[in-house]
Amino acid sequence: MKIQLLFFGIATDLVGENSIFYELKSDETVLALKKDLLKNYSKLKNIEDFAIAVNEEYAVDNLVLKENDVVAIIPPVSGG
Amino acid sequence: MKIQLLFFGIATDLVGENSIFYELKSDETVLALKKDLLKNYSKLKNIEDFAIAVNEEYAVDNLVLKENDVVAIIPPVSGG
Amino acid sequence: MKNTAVLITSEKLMVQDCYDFVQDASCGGIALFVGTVRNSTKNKEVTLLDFSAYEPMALKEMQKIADLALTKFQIHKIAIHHAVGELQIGDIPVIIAVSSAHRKAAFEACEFAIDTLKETVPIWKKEHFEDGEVWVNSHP
Amino acid sequence: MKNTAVLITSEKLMVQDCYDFVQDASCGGIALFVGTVRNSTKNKEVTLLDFSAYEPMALKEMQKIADLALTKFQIHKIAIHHAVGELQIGDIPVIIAVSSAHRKAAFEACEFAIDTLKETVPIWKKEHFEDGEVWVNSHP
Repeated sequence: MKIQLLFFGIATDLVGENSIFYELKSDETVLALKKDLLKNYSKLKNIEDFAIAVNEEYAVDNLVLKENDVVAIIPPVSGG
Repeated sequence: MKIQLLFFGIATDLVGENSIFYELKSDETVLALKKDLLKNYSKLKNIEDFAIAVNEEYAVDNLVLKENDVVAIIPPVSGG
Repeated sequence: MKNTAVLITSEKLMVQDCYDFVQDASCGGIALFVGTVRNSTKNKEVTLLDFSAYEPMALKEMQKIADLALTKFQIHKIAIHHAVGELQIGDIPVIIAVSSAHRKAAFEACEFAIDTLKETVPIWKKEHFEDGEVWVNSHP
Repeated sequence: MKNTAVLITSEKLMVQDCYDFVQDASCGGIALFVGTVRNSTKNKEVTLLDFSAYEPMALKEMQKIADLALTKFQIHKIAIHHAVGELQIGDIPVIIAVSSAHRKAAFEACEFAIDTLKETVPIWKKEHFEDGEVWVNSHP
């Protein structure tokens, strides 16, 4: 299935993309996606840590992703 | 000896004065003055409580007053 | 350079004036408290407030608060402005502004300053109602 | 009547706008926090900051903070404004304003809001120095 990946902050710089479509097995969890991303974009290991948002909400590791989900890579925030 | 008395807030209304000169025995303390004032201006009993400032500083009860001291009657403050 | 500004005035208080005084390139944040005249007290409608001060002593006490805040907290600058005279609903009797490198100290100093001002600074307010007036805090 | 105002903008933030939104005749006080861009971080001179946001999600998270503050504290209104884009030293990345009948709640809600914003709202700043740039908080 296809999802959309959004990169922000340092993740944009490391991956070199703002937004890409990404092919994923059905019923993958957020945790599985994280591991997958760290394999495919090994530079993401340079970030202290990152969270995942699905459709504009923070997602827990065991959330199951669906076709067309908009998944954002959220490096440590530093607003304010 | 002579001191100057200043009245503020509700004390002005109760005593009907802003400022008066007041005759006092030498070596009177702030506490003695307070008792004296409550006798001479019995309406001051209508105030919750009042503090005394001598020469623009809060004074403790056992401070001894001096000729020409400027003594202020400070009802409970309510600024802010 | 002076790190404190205390003022008692019968002019309108301006948040921007306090902000401009404390703002500094070394600071990451500014905490402000702005007092505003409420339209009611103890469920009674207030029409206006009249503030009076023992001005020279009030300025000294405000200066003590500012100096103590600088000593107690890691702050850069503090401004304490208080209005006197007649204030309408929504008008500003008091503004406190504090700048610091890190925000926690600014919040603490700002709250300390307003709490202490309300306890020690010789300023009094008379609340006016449709049917009379009362000196706040003065009656048992 | 809406009791919350959240905004992300590339325009200059105005303290007066936040003040005007929260000010109300029923309120005795307004607590504000104004973030300002510092000229140094870890003893290194900062030349400018560049803020970027995941805007739709950031607005949702800011709205959650505002709604939660209204639930947790006895406050009347809250405004949370955040700037994006390039900011110079002294510019304002964030303003939080809270009004309430009694000041304690306004202080608590204001501090809660800025603390939470810094933890949850997807906004990032890149610090620019003479000799390079760094994404704040991102590196181990």
